[in-house]
Amino acid sequence: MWSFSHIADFIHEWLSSTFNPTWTLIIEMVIAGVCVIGLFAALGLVLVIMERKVSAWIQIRLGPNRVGPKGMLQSLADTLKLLVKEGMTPSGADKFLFNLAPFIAMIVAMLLFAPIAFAKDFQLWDLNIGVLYVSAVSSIMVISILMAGWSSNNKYSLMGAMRSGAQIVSYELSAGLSILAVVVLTGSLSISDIVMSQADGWWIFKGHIPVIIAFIIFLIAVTAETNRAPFDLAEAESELTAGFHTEYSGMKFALFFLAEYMNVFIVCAIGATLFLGGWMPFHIGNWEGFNHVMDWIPSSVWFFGKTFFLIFVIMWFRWTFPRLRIDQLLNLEWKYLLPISMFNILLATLMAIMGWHF
Amino acid sequence: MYRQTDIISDAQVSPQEGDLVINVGPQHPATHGVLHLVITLNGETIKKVEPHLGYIHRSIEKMCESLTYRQFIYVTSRMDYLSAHINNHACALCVEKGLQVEIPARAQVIRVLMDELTRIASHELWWGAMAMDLGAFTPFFHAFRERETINDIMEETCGARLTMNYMVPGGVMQDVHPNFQRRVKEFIQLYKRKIHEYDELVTGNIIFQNRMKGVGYLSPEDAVAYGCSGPVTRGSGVSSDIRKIYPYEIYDKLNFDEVLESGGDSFARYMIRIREMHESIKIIEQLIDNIPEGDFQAKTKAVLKLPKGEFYTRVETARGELGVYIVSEGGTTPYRIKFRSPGFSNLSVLDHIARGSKIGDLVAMMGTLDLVIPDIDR
Amino acid sequence: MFIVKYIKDILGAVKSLAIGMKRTLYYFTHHKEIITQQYPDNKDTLVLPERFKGEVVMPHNEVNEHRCTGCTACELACPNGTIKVVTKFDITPDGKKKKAIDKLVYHLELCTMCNLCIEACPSDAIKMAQTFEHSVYDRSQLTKILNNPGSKIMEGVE
Amino acid sequence: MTKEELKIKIAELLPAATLDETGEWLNVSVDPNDWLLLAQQLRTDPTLFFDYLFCLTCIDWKTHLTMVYHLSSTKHRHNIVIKSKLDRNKPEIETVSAIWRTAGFHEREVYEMFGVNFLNHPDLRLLILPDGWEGKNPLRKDFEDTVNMIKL
Repeated sequence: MWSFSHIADFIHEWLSSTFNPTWTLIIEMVIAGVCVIGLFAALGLVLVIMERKVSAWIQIRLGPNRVGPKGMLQSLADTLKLLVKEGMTPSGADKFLFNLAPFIAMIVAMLLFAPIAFAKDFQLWDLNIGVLYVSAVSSIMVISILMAGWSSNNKYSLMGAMRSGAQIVSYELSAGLSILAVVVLTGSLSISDIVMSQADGWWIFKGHIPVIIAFIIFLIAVTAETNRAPFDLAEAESELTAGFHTEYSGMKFALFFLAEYMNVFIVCAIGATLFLGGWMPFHIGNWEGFNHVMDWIPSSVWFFGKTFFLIFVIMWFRWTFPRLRIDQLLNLEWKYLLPISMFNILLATLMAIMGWHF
Repeated sequence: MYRQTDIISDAQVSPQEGDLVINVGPQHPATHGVLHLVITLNGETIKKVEPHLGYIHRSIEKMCESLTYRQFIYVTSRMDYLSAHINNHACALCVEKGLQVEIPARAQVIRVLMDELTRIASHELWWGAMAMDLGAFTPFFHAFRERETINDIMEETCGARLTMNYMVPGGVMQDVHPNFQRRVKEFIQLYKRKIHEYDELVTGNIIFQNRMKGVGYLSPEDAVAYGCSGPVTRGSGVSSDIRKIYPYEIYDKLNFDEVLESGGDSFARYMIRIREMHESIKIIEQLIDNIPEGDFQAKTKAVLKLPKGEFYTRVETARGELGVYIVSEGGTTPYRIKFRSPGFSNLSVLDHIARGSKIGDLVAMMGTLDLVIPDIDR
Repeated sequence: MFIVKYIKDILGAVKSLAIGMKRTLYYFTHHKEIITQQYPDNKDTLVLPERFKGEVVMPHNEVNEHRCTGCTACELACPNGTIKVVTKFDITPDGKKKKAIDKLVYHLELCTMCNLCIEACPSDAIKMAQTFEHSVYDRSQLTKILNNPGSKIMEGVE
Repeated sequence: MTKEELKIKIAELLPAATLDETGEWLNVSVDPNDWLLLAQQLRTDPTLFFDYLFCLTCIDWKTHLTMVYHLSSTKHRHNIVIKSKLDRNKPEIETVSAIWRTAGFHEREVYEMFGVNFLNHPDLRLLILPDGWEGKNPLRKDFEDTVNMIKL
């Protein structure tokens, strides 16, 4: 069958038979790197146009419709514009940190691609602590924001960065705890194990109320973690003009922009993997015919379909809600999400011990 | 619920170590124009707000001193450009008061209809911009759908969308367009079909309510002392609708309520404007089928000369009380003209209500004060 | 009780958010509600109302005659000095001198479209046109002469 | 209170004031030195209770300046106009910003536009005009802007 895992296996076999193992490893790493960067660029373009179209339709507008068929090449034109734009550095800025910050944001986003299972048997690095790795690395993101805010020598940027620091540190907790609910039920931190455990049904269906609650909390928490509206206090356009990236322009700004969308993609991919079965097709009990049809759809389509659905939900949030205030944001986390997710994890543990899930 | 921390007194706002002074504006997404605020912050908490004006000051008062009584009206459209009709109306009324001409009934009804349509259009735009200040972008576009309908009606009858110059001393410049009644009725239909969406999208939203309730409290005494007017005072429970207190044109014959809320916070001011739109629709519904026949303009001389004296009119614009004060020396141009603009006084209260709240709230308060910068600067 | 209020708060909040999301989903899926006008593309179908104030023009008939007597009423009515009437003296066939316009200079860049000149004109010589695409590369192109070269006043207009 | 009643009341409070009732509202002309005292009484007297200063401006009569205060009462709904003649070369009057807070803002505008010096004003700085405009008063009749005036 024509699938990603076959291609990967074929390349691996061919390389192994042609080169010695060291060279094979090096070449495979290069290919993986190129693929990730390519995916990065492609996803960036797709997500930007998707956001613009979603916002346009919600706002009873047409959205971009001039460049390319139905405006689909608009984000390419935007990228070109950002590439040729002058990247300015304010005179009072800490130049080293100012220039470093967007790259850190980018590198963090790239690192997060490693453990994600894009399709059946198609994963860059199936490490045994995949989930832990994702939540650990994604919190480095805040460093780049703090760095950008501090080094810009701009009061708006600094305030945006400080807000973002408080926000991400808080929301890491409930995001982690809601991930933990699934980990407890699966009994493994490995992404591939978590996906395999959903072969007979996705966790959102198997896990009853605790997983549904965990899923909702996960969605809210990751929206906050990626600095998306209604939790976009780090940017807060109407309050802080553009928050931490006020002083950035040109390609450096584009890197921040891209990193934001990549983070959205990654958290949605993790959400899809943990709660919606990753690349696992949708099966209903004993309906053999239906299940066969579902199996026939390639696993990568399942994965990307679920991920893009979650991305749509996050965009839908953004274009519906007003922004929270900083104290309300922290109230929501510490008074609502955290207690609920702690209680929820107790419930999930109880369920796992008693074997109440399907 | 969140309560604004105690209002900080002047003595406590002397600059201290660790205070952050930020320039909000003159180019800033939340100031909707060229308002410049210098805010002193302690962390996220505002200690002082100091407005700096003048970025769009055109000295309209001085300009009007060299324009005749027919000519100066068009300039006033450029003050509060969202209430252009009402501004023109105030000036026309003031000149008529000096000339002592009787305005035909038809012209009066047309004027009131236009005023109320303008008021709705202004509140629609405010609603969208206010939601945008709070970070919700979608309502802005939804508000424009209704507002554009009104603008189309204006364009058809007055020939322009924003600065119409439709009111002239003695009546209105042209008769209403034959399609006017039909299109206004269509607009009322559209409005009634869509207005519940405003509540769904914004008013009922829990985030929005938490952002607005208990924020920017303005007591009734302070509202009067700071010379506020319009929805800002009525949000504090002070009756201040000029249309009710000192009725002009045919407002005393119309059946509508003065909208009052007792909260005094941002949410009360928000609700006032939403409910005012309903009242305006009520007025339009009463009048649209009852436009009397007759002249649309009284006969006036080609060159208007006001007798020596002083004339003052007060009207209710979408933002509050607009006063036009003409000092005449008997010539064809005003000797001195003063526009008492609602935004100027409403802005002065911002420092008072913003102290002790967060930056995000400052933006919300500016939204509920509904500041139009050319109106403040004139 | 505290916990009941806590849960009620959460449910109420979720409900209010869901109502808003339902509304935006409606617009996301109903593309017929889109109100965007695609301006340069719809030029052919774009009809401006006949009262729209675009610029001042002076209509001429087929034999290049206008109705302007050169009375300068429009010049006096204009608040910004937009209109300047330059007059000359024609010699009528019976040998009398008659005042007529040489040029009616109109500064579009100063015009605020207030319609006062049209109101003031006693012989309906000028009117508002519905054009609105006025941008040009050179400011001097905005200064226009309204009467056509060689045009004359219509018979019978005083 | 009607115009007549107001007239009697004001005459009681300040016999030196000149009353003029030709206009829509009662016009009271006071000496700048009497103004602060009268203002306090207008604001506090329960039968007058003028709590709403809705317009504060100045007129340049070329020979002198006139401060004009339009007052209204939110309780009794009556209006009054107070005028005070100032010397054009050295215009000075007591501030009323402690009585009506809104005057603080309006007086700053009059200060920069007409050059009226408000004594004891807590914050008498330029509000609208940019720094460096002190001494030039745009709304006075003899002001000429050599830079921005467009001559056709």
